[in-house]
Amino acid sequence: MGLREAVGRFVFDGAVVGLGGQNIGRCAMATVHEIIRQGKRDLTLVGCNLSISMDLLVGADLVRRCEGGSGNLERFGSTFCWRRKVQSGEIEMEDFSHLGMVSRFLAGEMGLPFMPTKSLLGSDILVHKAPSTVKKYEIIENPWNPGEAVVLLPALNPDVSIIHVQKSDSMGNVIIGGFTTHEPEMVRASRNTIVTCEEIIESRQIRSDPERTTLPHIYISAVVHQPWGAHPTSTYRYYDFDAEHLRFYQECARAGGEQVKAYLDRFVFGSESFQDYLEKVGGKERLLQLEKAMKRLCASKGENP
Amino acid sequence: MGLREAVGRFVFDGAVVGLGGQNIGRCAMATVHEIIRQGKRDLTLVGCNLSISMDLLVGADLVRRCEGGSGNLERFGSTFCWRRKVQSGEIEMEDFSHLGMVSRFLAGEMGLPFMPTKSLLGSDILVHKAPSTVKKYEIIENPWNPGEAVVLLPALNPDVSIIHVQKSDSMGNVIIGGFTTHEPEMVRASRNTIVTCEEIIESRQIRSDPERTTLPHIYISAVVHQPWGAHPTSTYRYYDFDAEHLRFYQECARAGGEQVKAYLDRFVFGSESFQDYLEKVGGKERLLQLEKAMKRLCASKGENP
Amino acid sequence: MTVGLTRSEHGSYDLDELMIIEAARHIRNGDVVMVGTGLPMVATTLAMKTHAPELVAVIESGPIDPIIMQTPISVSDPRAMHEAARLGSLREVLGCVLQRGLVDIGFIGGAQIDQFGNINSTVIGDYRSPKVRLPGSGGANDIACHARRLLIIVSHEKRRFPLKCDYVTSPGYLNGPGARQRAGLKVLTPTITVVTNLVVMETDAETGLFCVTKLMPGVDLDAVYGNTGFRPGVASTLEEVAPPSDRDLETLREEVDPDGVYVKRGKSH
Amino acid sequence: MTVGLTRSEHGSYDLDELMIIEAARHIRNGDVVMVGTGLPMVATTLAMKTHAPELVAVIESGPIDPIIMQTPISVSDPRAMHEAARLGSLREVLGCVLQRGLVDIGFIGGAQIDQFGNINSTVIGDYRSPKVRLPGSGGANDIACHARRLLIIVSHEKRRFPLKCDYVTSPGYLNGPGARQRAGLKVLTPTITVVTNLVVMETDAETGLFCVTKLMPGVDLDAVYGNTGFRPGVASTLEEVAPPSDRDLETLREEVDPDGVYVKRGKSH
Repeated sequence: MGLREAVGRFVFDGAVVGLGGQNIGRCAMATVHEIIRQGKRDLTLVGCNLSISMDLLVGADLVRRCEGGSGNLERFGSTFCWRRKVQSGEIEMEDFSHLGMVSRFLAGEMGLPFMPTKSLLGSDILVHKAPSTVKKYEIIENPWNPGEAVVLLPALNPDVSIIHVQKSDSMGNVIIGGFTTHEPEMVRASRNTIVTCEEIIESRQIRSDPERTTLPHIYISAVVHQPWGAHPTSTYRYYDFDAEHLRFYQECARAGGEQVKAYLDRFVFGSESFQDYLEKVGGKERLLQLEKAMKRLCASKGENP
Repeated sequence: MGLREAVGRFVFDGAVVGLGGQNIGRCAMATVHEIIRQGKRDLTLVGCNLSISMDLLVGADLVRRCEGGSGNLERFGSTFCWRRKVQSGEIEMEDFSHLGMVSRFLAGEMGLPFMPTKSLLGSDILVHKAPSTVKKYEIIENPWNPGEAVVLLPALNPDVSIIHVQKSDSMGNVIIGGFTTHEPEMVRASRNTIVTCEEIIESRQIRSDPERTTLPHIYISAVVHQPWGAHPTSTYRYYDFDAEHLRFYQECARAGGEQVKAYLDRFVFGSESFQDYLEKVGGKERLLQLEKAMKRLCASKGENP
Repeated sequence: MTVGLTRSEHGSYDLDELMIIEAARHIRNGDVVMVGTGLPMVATTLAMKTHAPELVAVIESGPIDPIIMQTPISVSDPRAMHEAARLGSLREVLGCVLQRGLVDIGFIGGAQIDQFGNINSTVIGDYRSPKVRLPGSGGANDIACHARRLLIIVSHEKRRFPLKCDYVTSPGYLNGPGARQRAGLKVLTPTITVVTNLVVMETDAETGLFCVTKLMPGVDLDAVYGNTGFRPGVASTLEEVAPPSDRDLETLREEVDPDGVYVKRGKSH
Repeated sequence: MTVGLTRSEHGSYDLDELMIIEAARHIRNGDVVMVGTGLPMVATTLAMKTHAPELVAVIESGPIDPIIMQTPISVSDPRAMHEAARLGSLREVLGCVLQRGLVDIGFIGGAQIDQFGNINSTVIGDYRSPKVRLPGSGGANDIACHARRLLIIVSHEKRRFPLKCDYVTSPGYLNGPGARQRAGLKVLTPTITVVTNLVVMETDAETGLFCVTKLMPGVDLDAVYGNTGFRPGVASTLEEVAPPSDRDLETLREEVDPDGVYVKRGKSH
């Protein structure tokens, strides 16, 4: 299945979309581009740290609501499209903490209606909620320690999650390298998951070392081979983030309006595929620099390839 | 730290002891022998499937209570010492399901007071409880679906867990091969954990492939190099279970009384260390057969070593 | 080798063999199958090697989608782990697959099965002072709560089929229609199928009671009634269990259980 | 290289450098340190390379005990992952380490810090129609709830220290003594330490209010009062922040932040 077909089949208007990656690492950018090209709208985006993948979808006016722990690109600044539209009230943001969000995915993956947490207590995260939220949380008393408050958070089961990973076989047995953030819980909680990957490996390789598999195929709806699919964010052991392009995107996003439109026109709508986009951001030469930068980082630490 | 010191330091009379392994795989038998030699008593044993490690401790009269999902050795039969003493009321058993138990460890490892589950509802597991249990569970209504019952189970944080694994470095960065059962949750929930392992590997090896680490050192109190430490149960990729010795143990356990005492005298009290025991059960020759049996199984499937 | 078996020749296979083969038929290709050891593993392995090569076995100790070559004797047997797609944890299997609602069919067993498909694997007699203490739930309660279809393979003996279990370890329809919903269970009307050496019985989703749907060759309803502690209903379309194919018998005897550890053999073998 | 610094020579280092160095001193060898990026990562890396080689850093995206060679710019930066003891998940770090109660010291930051050590990183102005929407909690709320000690490194500006936060993202002592317990938090009296370029302030466990414990060289209390929106108490043993050692300054400048990305340099460099 190609990315076009996968997005066509599993992402729909109004869907709750789980975003993999975090900050400047392993955001599923190729799939985000395809969602924008297909104009899937009224999306609710969920994740822990919502980063450039979220901001681009918000910039393309496809988002109604976000639920997450944070929106930012750390040292590269805010997620500016998101910030602007939250400030203007054009989109709503439902705030949790990162542990709160992963707890909600944990409930979702375990088939439970809610998950307790001891975070959030006493904070304004429990005081305020987004306009369309019906019931953000419940506080109950710990039955084993009367008088002690415990927060319950509702399970979150995305309609579809999108993640970019290092390796998968064609069945969808996925290997994530480096940090996995909230992805294992989010994916197992999702009704469908679209995976893009740097490499398709043989199932034989998966089955000869099954402890290594991060997510088995039963959770995966589509696997698409898309090298560099996280650009301009990094993929651990494959390539570093592209600071230059990130800065360029941030300039556009901060300016907003025409500049965001121009970015989208040039890089997303103006590209037939993610391959086209990669050519536009510098092609082979630029990509090899990013690859080298990562290899250098890994080699200097004597890491396995 | 040797096993003698580790058990002396972390296992105490009245302790709640988490048992790793399951059925005929990776039971921490070397540590169990040492606990018996040191006569730590009034133990509460917890785990999912409680198997020969539990039965031997019960046979040695060191156990007051068990909490688990099952007591048996599958095709090798019941855990006979346990069965006899539960029937006579000499020890108490608090019954949960396996998911119930791992949910309790999950609460424990997450620093939560309880964990919801949708198992157990309607069953007699919620009707009956062991005499000394104060509050086995609570049923609440799902705040997001009024009228729907959800079970809450109390967190379980063992005083000390004992596991036998394939590899660890000397800091306690542990690699478990094959199934991990309830061990990740149980160990992370425990105040202390004693690890015995087939191989001590270099920390460099751990740190060059950190996705492989099952449990990082922050959860581990003591690591002891003890090859064959799970005998007569199996250690995946190292040696198969010893059906002959298991059958012999089961005969003694089924007979009870003098025969259990004789087993303990000969194999546990009569051994200075687990090395002595290994000599008694057949020494190098027997062990190499078990190793060969496992290698044959792995090789036939083209597995990585 | 057994060739051209017909109804009248069923002496050439044993009903214990047909019981396994009939159970295996309930597994559909592509099903996610929650399986323990013993006869369920034999039936699952047989299905995998015959009509359901794409079934996904999940085993509670952690293996997801292993390729089972030879029947393992334990859920912690290395034989249950080979060439898995993932070797994980009990939480992943019982939590993120089973309780998550992804299991199509789960096997359970027990010492007592009552008219509502409730199962006891905990105690015979009183819980506090049991006559016989049995192993307990293991994952059985979880499977009975969360799998959409339940499959029980058991030798047909009267004491195994009491009107009411001494202790309900694993919920069937509890005390009747609507009881699962009232209890809070998520799967409201599981299909519970018992395959014995006499009969195939299935719970009726409306009454929660067992109905005989098929009889083993040569077995009549009286034999079932005489060996069952409750009176099961009878399906309007009562059938006879189809005899085993050559391939089923051969695969069972030569690949799945070559040493005859689990299944009694028919005479012709 | 800077040699033989004394109080009067503190022009040869910058107070921004001393702020980092002083913060690093609060990390003890062996501490489990929950750290994000930016200045906290700089201070942690410095501590690791000087007096606390056995500190165990945990980073919310999944790394446990990485060896940090060069300051990473993001929690998802590969530079935050190298030679970790374990590369895991957010749940493992925020759930099984932090909420589990294993973190000795956690860093947080925010746009506003009030007199009770509450922190705002969510909005300036009204939540529903914010003047400025900030990133939100991230893991900060979790850290503030569960770490035994909290460390905040921040440039001292009056607007950062209001009497009351516009929005409490991360709980300090909330509205005063006992409030954390009433709210249900598990850590009742965390030590909250703010290190700025003017001052070190620490919450008093009895009142929940900040007290000045140390002043930066050349800074007096009036400078603190003038730049703080609330009036902190003063510790009975008010000290001056010790000047940096040669080793601290060298390590910071040459190994931790060699490109001067994070920390302003003193003149002598």
